[in-house]
Parts: sequence; C-alpha cells; structure tokens
Amino acid sequence: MSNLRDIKSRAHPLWLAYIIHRLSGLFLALFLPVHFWVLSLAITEPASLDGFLSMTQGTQFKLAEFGLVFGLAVHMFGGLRLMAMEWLPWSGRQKTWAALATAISFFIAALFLMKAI
Amino acid sequence: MRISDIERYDTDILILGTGGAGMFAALHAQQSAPEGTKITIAVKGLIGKCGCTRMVQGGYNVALGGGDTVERHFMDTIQGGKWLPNQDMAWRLCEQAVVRIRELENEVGCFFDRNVDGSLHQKAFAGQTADRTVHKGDLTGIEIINRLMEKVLASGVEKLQEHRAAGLIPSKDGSALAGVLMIDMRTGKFKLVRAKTVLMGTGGGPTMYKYHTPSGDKTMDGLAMALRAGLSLRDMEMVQFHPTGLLAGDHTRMTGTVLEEGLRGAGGQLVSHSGQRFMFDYDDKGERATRDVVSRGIYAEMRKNNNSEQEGVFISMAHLGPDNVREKFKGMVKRCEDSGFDLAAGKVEVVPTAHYFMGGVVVDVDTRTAMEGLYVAGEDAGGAHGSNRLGGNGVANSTVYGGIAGDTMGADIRSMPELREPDDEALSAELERAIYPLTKKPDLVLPLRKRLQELMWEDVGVMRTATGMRRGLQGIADVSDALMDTGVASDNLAFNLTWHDWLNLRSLCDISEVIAVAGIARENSRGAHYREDFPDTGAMEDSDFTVVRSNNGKMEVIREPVQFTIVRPGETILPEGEPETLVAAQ
Amino acid sequence: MKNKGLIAFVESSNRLYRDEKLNLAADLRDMTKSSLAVTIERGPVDHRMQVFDVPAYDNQTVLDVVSWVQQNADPTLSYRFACRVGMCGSCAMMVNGVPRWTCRTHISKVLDGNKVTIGPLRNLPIIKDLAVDMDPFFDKWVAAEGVHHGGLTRDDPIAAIDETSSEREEANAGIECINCSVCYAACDTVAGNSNYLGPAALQRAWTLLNDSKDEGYAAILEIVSGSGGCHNCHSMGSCTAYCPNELDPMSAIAGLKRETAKSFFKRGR
Amino acid sequence: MLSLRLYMFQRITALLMAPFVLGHLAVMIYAIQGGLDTAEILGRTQGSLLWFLFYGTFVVAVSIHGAIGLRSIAFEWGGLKGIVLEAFMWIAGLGLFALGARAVWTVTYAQGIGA
Ligand SMILES: Cc1cc2nc3c(=O)[nH]c(=O)nc-3n(C[C@H](O)[C@H](O)[C@H](O)COP(=O)(O)OP(=O)(O)OC[C@H]3O[C@@H](n4cnc5c(N)ncnc54)[C@H](O)[C@@H]3O)c2cc1C
Ligand code: HEM
Ligand code: SF4
Ligand code: F3S
Ligand code: FES
Repeated sequence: MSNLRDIKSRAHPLWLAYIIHRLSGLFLALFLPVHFWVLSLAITEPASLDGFLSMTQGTQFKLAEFGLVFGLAVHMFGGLRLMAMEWLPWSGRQKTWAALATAISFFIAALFLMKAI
Repeated sequence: MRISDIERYDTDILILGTGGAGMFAALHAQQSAPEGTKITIAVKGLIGKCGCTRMVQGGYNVALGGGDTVERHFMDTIQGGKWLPNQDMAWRLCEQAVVRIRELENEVGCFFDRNVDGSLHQKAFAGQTADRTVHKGDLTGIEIINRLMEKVLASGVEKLQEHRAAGLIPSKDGSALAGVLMIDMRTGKFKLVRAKTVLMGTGGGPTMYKYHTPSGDKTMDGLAMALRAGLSLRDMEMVQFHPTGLLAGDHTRMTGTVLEEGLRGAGGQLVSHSGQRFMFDYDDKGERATRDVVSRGIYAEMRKNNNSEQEGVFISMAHLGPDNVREKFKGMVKRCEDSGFDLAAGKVEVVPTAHYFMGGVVVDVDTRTAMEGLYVAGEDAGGAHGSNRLGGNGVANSTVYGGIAGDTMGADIRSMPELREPDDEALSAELERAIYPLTKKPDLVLPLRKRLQELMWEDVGVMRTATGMRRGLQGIADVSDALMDTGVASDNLAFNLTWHDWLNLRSLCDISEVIAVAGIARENSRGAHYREDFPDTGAMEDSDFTVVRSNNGKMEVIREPVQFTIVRPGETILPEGEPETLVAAQ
Repeated sequence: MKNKGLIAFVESSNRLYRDEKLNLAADLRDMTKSSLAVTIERGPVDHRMQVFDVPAYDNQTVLDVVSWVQQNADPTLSYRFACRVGMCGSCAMMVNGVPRWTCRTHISKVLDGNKVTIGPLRNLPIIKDLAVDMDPFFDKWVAAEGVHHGGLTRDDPIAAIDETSSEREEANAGIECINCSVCYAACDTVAGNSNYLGPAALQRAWTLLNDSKDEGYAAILEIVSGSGGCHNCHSMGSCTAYCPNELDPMSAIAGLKRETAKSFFKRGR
Repeated sequence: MLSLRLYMFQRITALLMAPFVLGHLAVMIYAIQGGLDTAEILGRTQGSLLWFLFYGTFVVAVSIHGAIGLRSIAFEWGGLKGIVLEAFMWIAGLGLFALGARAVWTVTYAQGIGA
C-alpha cells in the first residue's frame, strides 16, 4: 500500500514508458497462446472458430481487440524507442521519443477501432 | 564494562582516517611492506566519504615548471607561514608534491583539468607567486578521494568502517604504542586494535568554532588522543579562518560552509549591512587580500554592527551580471539556491569561518613521533605550514605525507617482529573515559557544543586578546565541567550519535583549551594568530613556535626557536634576478 | 554578538528533554513560527513509523530536520552525514518515497502541507533507522572494474590530453559522481535484481572505458557484459531523473550497451 | 540477469518482428472490415509459402523474444533464480513456439494437405 504510494511519488515519464512497455509485453506474452489456440481451431473445429469469431462482434470483444492491438502497437513502438535510445548516439531527447511512441500507437489503435465499428 | 569485554583485533599496520593522508598511507604501505603484512584502515565514517580531503575545492599546489620551481613553492610556503614552518618539512612537501601529482594522475587515475595543449592547467591562489594550483574544476577533492577510494577498496586492505578511535594505548613498559581502543559505532561495542605501527590521519578540524567548514566527523579526536598520550603539539594557536562562510542561522548545518575564494577573485564585493563596501578600509587589495586579512576585515565590520539580528556581512555578485555569475559559478549558485539564497542576482550573508588547523603533533620529516609505533600525517601533523597554510598546500600536505608515512611504516615494520602487549591500566582508563557519559543522567549535549562554539568564536577566534582568551579558558572549563555532568542514555548504543556527540565535544573541549593556552603564550601576531593587544609580528629572526604538552592533565607551554635550516628571514633560495612573482597582475 | 535567543532556546530544549516528551510541548512551538510533522521510519528491529513535531525555520534542510530530532527529541535516532554540502554523498535518504541528498534538500521543497516522511535509502541493508550499509553499492563499484587500470607510473610524465576530444567529454560527463547511491535507490531494476551492478558503478565503468589513460578496456567490457552487467538496465531513467548532481547514468549505460553490441558483432558473441 | 547474448537475441528478434507486426496490423485492419470468418482467414493463407514463412518466422522470433522477456519479469518480479529461471524461460519459449507453430501449420499447409 505504502509501496504503491512510493512508486507513484517516484514515477516520471521515462519510468511510465518503462512500466507500460513491460506490462504490454507481459500482456502480449499471456495473450499470444490464447491467440494461437484460437487460430488452431480453424482447422480442427472450424465451426467453433466461427462461433468464436461471431462472438467477437460484441462490443466487449471489440474493446478487448482494441486493447490487443493497442498493446502490440504500444509495445512495439516502445521497444523501437528503447532500441533507438540505446543504440543511436545519445540525443537527450528520450522523453520526446517516449511521447511519440505512445502517440503513434494510440493513433493506430484508434484507426483500428474506427474501422472496426 | 570491563577491559576483558573488549574485543581484540590484531593487524600489522593500522591506519586511522581515510582522507588524503590515510588513503595514501594504505596504498604506500602495501607497496613497501613485506609480503603478508596485514594492513587495516579504520575510519569514523565510510571509507573516502568523510573528512575534508573530499571537500577540497580549489586544488593542489605543485611546481611543475613553466618558470615555477620547487624552490619558489618552498619560498611561498615559508613566507606564507610567516617563517614559522619547519623548513625541512616544508621542503619535503614541495619536493614530493611533484612526485605525488604524477602518482595521482598515472597510478591512481585522477584526471585534472588541462590546458589547450593537453598539459595540466594551473592557477594561482592568493599568496602564490606562480600559477601552481592543479585542479579539477572546483571539485578537486571529489576527484582525488574517489579515485583513492576505489584503489583502496580494490586493494584488499582490511576495513573497519564507522569505527571511532577512542584512545591510544601504550605498551606495558610504556616505551611504545601497543594499539588503539576503538568503538564500533554500528554496534556500540569496543575493540582493541593492536598494531605494530599506527598512522594517525584523523585530520584535525577546528569545529569548536561557531562557524566552521570541515566535515561533521572531524572533531580533533586525534590531537586529543595524542595529548592524552603525552605527545607534544605545536602551533596550536594557529587556526585558519576562511573569510566567506555561509551564514544561514544556527539551526542549519549549512551555516559556516565555504563560499569559494574565486568569488572574490572574480570581483565579488563584500558589503556591510549599511550597504557599504569596506575591504579597502583595511587593505589596498580590497576583497582580493589574503584570507587572514579579509577575515579580520569582516570580523571588525561585524563588531561595528551591534545588531544581533544581522550578524554577518554580504557578498554581492550581481554587478557582474547574474547570468555571467550563474555560468561561471554554477555549483556555488546552485548550492546557495538549495539553501534559499540567490547568489547570482541577490546578496548572500557571510562570516569568517574556521577552516583549517595548522597546529598538530610534532613529527619528523618521515612522520615519526616521539612515541615508537605512532606516525602522524596530514592535518593532524604540525610544522609544514607554520602560522598560515597557503590555499592548495593542504591536500598536497596530506597526500605527500600520507605516502611517506606508508613507506616509513612499511620499512619500520621489518624491525618490529612482535605486536606489543597493551598497558591494562591505560586501557581501562581510556575505556572508563569513553563510557563515562553512560553512567550519568542523560541530558542534551548540543547546547553545550553551542556554548563552546560561541565562546571560542568570541574569545579565541579571529582577533584575540589576553583577557578574551583567559575568559575563553574559563568558559571552556565551564563547558567541560557541564559536559561531565551530562549523560547519555545507555539503553541502545548501536549507531548512537548522541554518545558520539558527547565524545566529540570531549575532544573539542580538550583541544580548545590547548588553543587558548598556546594563544595566550604567543604575544605577537603572526599569520592566522592575531593579537589585538600585540598587533606586531615580532622579529622574524627570533621566530619561535609554541609547543604544548599535557602533564597529568595540566597544560605546559614552551616556546622553541625556529631552526632556519634552509633559508633565513630576509634571504631567498631563488636564483638571483628571479622576478618576485610570475603571476600576471590581475 | 552573544545570542540571547540561542541560550533561551537551549535552556528550554534542555527542560523539554528532561520532561522526556517526544512530541515537543507547546512552549517550544510558540517560539517558532510553525512546526513540521515529521514521520521517521525507525528500524530495522522494532520497525515502526514515528512522528515528531519539529520547529520550522527559514533555512532548513531535510538533514537539519533529522538532526534536530536526534539532538533534541530522540537521542537514539541514527543517520549519517559528513560534509553537509553535497560533496560526500553520505546523507541520502528516502524523502516522501523519493531518494534525495538530504543536506542539500531544502525542507520547503518536499513538504506536503507541514508533513514529510523520511526513511532509509532503498535497496540497501538498513543498519539502524536512517543509516544504511553502503558496502554492497561499493562492492559493485569495484566489481564493475570501477578502478583505474593504469600503465604509467609516478616516474612517467603526465599524459597530454585533449579535453575537447569526444572520448574525454564522454568520460568527464560522469566524473563528478559523489557515490551517494541515490540512483541506486531509485532504480527498480536494482530492487528486483540483487546481481545488477547498478547505475553508478556502470557509469564509472563507462567513464573508464572512455578514459584514454585507462587500460582496462577488455576487462570492463567483459564484466559489463556479464550477468550483472549493463544489459539488465531497462532504461527506466530513474537514475538520471534523481541524480542530485544532474549526471546521466542512463546514457552512460546506453553507451556500454552500444559498445558491447558492437563487440558482439565483431567477435561473433 | 540478462547477459549480452540474451540481450542481443531479444533485440534482434524485436527488430525482426517490427515489419511483421506492421504487416500483421495492416492485414488485421483490412480484414476486420466487414467482420471475420474462418473461410476468409483460411482462404487467404492456405497453401501459401509466403504466409507460411511470414508467420513462421514471426512465431520463431516471438518465442525467443517473449521467453527472454518473461524471464526478466520472472526474475525481477517473481524472484525466480538459477535453474528454475532457466527452465521457466525454456518452457515459456518452447510453449510459445509449439502453440505458434501449430497455429501457423494449421492456417497454411495442414488444411491444404488435409483437404
Ligand atoms: C571546505 C574545504 C575546502 C578545502 N579546500 C582546500 C583546497 O582547495 N586546497 C587544499 O590544499 N586544501 C583544502 N582544504 C584543506 C584540506 O582538505 C585538508 O588540508 C586535507 O584534506 C586534510 O587531509 P587529512 O587526510 O589530514 O584529513 P581528512 O581528509 O579530513 O580526513 C580525516 C579522516 O579521519 C577520520 N577521523 C576523524 N576522527 C577519527 C576518529 N576518532 N577515528 C577514526 N577516524 C577518524 C575522518 O572521518 C576522516 O576520514 C579544504 C578544506 C575544507 C574543509
Ligand atoms: C515489433 C515488435 C516488438 C518489439 C520491437 C519489441 C521490443 C522489445 C524490447 C526492446 C524489449 C526489451 C525491454 C527491456 O529490456 O526493458 C522487449 C521486452 C519484452 N517483450 Fe517485446 N517487442 C516486440 C514484440 C513483442 C511481442 C509480440 C511479445 C509477446 C510475446 C513481446 C513480449 C515482450 C516481453 C514479455 C518483454 C519483457 C518486458 C520487460 O523486460 O520489461 N514483445 N520487447
Ligand atoms: S550518479 Fe548521481 S545519484 Fe548516482 S551515485 Fe553518482 S552522484 Fe549519486
Ligand atoms: S534507473 Fe535503472 S534501469 Fe537503467 S536507466 Fe537507470 S539503471
Ligand atoms: S552530507 Fe555530504 S552529501 Fe550530504
């Protein structure tokens, strides 16, 4: 409890970028097996995949998918940002990178959501 | 608590303190001692993170050519010390500094600022006749001590951190030093560390003054221990005041800390409370006069202003352009800002502040003392600076003589096959002394320290008189008595700072008395010691220095004539036709 | 210049201590403009939070507040300091959950109303109360080859070095580290990974890697590529964000990552 | 407890995945218009060597990348150490790979052969 408060008091933009990247990575790693499993249904039980996919038309699943794509985008741009920071000669613009990465991923996710609806 | 409860710890070489002196002693002892010698470094704080060497700002004096010579450095040191220095020590200091600076750069790994051509950059402190001071920005000490600290940590010497040396314990027959009684501050337990040789590098530190610059761990413990062990202390009246210490009230530890010399060098002005510049009333060089002169100027000005709300004077930089000041003195501006002052655009209240202690244990040029097995180097040792230390000679002194001590101990230890048996009586006396406050009714220690600091500042400070110092002596005795009635709760001695505050104050009282006694004995004004009742310097050819010894708790002062072994007053060792100064006039 | 106020203060605090009150009584509070509610974490045995009422002053640092408590209210309170001006790096503590040098932190900067919470530095073993054991920090400093590897001796001339060269500038960037451990306490990677050498030690390694006088290139690269090395760093940047000297260990570590990545391709891992 | 080698693998696979992720996202955005169904997915991918290589490499990369990433988290947040930690990484990696490979096989060649 007091730990959480301490974390909050120490948080800063780069740290947020780090925690978002980590949580999105974790989320992806946990989601991927599910995703793979669903795909495999495509052959073994096509009907249930269809059933599953039609279920995904619900708004809840829309939101979940939004989350997934958002996560993937966030994680990817976060990761690219990180590698740029580490490997490209230092520019001191790390915060801009972080902000940019989040902005672009938001953009992609929003695009996805708009198209989907 | 009995002496049988004291934990025992044996080593061959023991080093007290991790300033320039202690660290160099450890490294050199390792190089010079026979294979298998156990070397232990014990310190009141953490290795390298306490003491004043780390706080060195300006830099390190060393003659490295370009017109400058060891002879010139030597002459400046003697003249700066007003002919009181031990000339052989001063010579060795100047000569060895040349080697030590190469050692620092090449072996220890320090990096000092460079000229455009890649050679070492050197500048001139007040009182020098050549650009001589090697530096790393204005954080020279951090560079020196960090690099030394790494070397020592990696060297495999044994560490006793947060161990306080509490007393020197002679051998049974009294002929030599057997070891040092220490307190493991983290646990509060006692430890007797026996060693064949002990270097004392605890760094003096005149922190018995209301305003002082040294780090908080320095409280004259070493000199107080030496005094009790019967050793002679010289030049004990010589306390250097830095003119510009921050004045921020007596409830903050920031008060007294140094605002750097360079501020005045760059054109900073000192103004009184009425807004008047005053330094030209005291000296032609104005704010750029030497430390002692400016300190006295400020002190005199403060005395004129009888307002207890407004004690100090102000240093004002704004006329040089705030942005310019901000850029040139970034660290200083930030430090002032952190404590709520605007150095760049406003003005900051300052006072003279006790900075360095020229006095110390009488040693020979190899750091040996009158007591076999005990060696002293750095600020604890007297002699090299005489009545006044040149800016930049302090760290040169501690690193040069620390190294010499290490070499000497490493050599001497070959003829010392055995550890010595401690004198139990002395041991139990030192133990008693250290646990004394635990037997008394607990009370606050701080008010007593403040009282001592106040009276030392008033009566044994920047300007002195016989009456003042006598009053001071009485005051010291009163504080001392009150301290003996003040106890410290004994229920938890682990990391008990209050107990150590008590012990610190004990050392400070003891040495304060010596300062006053020596000050009364010197009836002239030399360097840092200024007698309003004897403003004359006295004849240089008849120079003598004070030596104080404790005889069963009674102070004995004698005066010994300075031996002019290398140069006599009025003469010089510089070749004929050498210009008086190589520093371009500002 | 005798200070009557001081003596009065001293006497009153003497009396208060005899009353053995932790929460200082009203008469002391009346003497000052206001007071601070200071919560201090005590430990490690009998771990607890303790609240002290401390008089507020104009120029007061966090260290002054802690000192006041020890000197006036609870003589057993343990903490560490030495230089009191931001040079020695021994006074760092957690202030409201943030690691800071306390001697250079004005209390007004951290007050929340009149409250502040002070604890021992994170990620290091607590000795007592606010004093931590800094040995692990320094052990890692040395383990990271944070020590000069010299080829020259005291008999050699001092090397001529161009201060404006890019390597020297890179080396200079981290040289003013005071080893205060603030970055070490700020870093969550250190918190979760006791092997990790940490930002300060790695920054020192990077400095040496760029120091033309240092001959430890291979040894440094080896150790920073190892299991506690620079690759553990997630560039969370707390080190850089909280370093009181405005140093940038994160970039130094990034430098190490670049250098090791290059060597990975060059030497085929 | 990342050493240089794991670090490099993690970064190289990450770089490799970047174009795949972009490609995958593009396809998703395109495909999701008008809803998803099995036939549509399969129709696009079945028997296609290109898609097999695309998703196959993706899966290999993601297994390595994800396993190393999970290892860091398990170590720093979960306190796993030593062999347990190594085992965890391998299980995560192989698990990801097995599931991924099956899915890729399913949507590309398995159907073609089976039909
Ligand atoms: C703010 C400041 C700026 C300075 N600037 C300069 C400068 O620019 N140039 C220059 O030449 N000089 C300068 N000096 C002076 C210089 O710092 C000293 O002359 C020199 O560093 C002293 O070195 P030392 O090794 O004798 O003592 P220190 O470096 O002070 O070390 C003393 C050591 O002994 C330890 N110790 C103390 N008591 C005990 C005990 N009872 N038991 C165990 N250990 C103990 C301390 O903790 C410390 O580790 C400056 C001093 C100060 C305070
Ligand atoms: C193009 C796509 C991706 C890029 C560029 C990328 C990049 C990165 C990078 C650079 C790291 C190292 C972070 C660090 O050391 O702090 C990382 C960590 C991680 N990645 Fe990815 N990644 C991508 C896709 C994925 C995918 C699809 C997964 C799902 C399995 C994933 C899971 C993880 C995990 C779990 C971590 C560990 C997070 C951490 O240590 O904080 N990544 N990623
Ligand atoms: S890098 Fe900064 S925060 Fe870290 S130890 Fe050095 S000075 Fe302190
Ligand atoms: S906070 Fe820690 S994770 Fe890296 S960038 Fe600094 S070392
Ligand atoms: S006391 Fe030295 S840095 Fe704070």
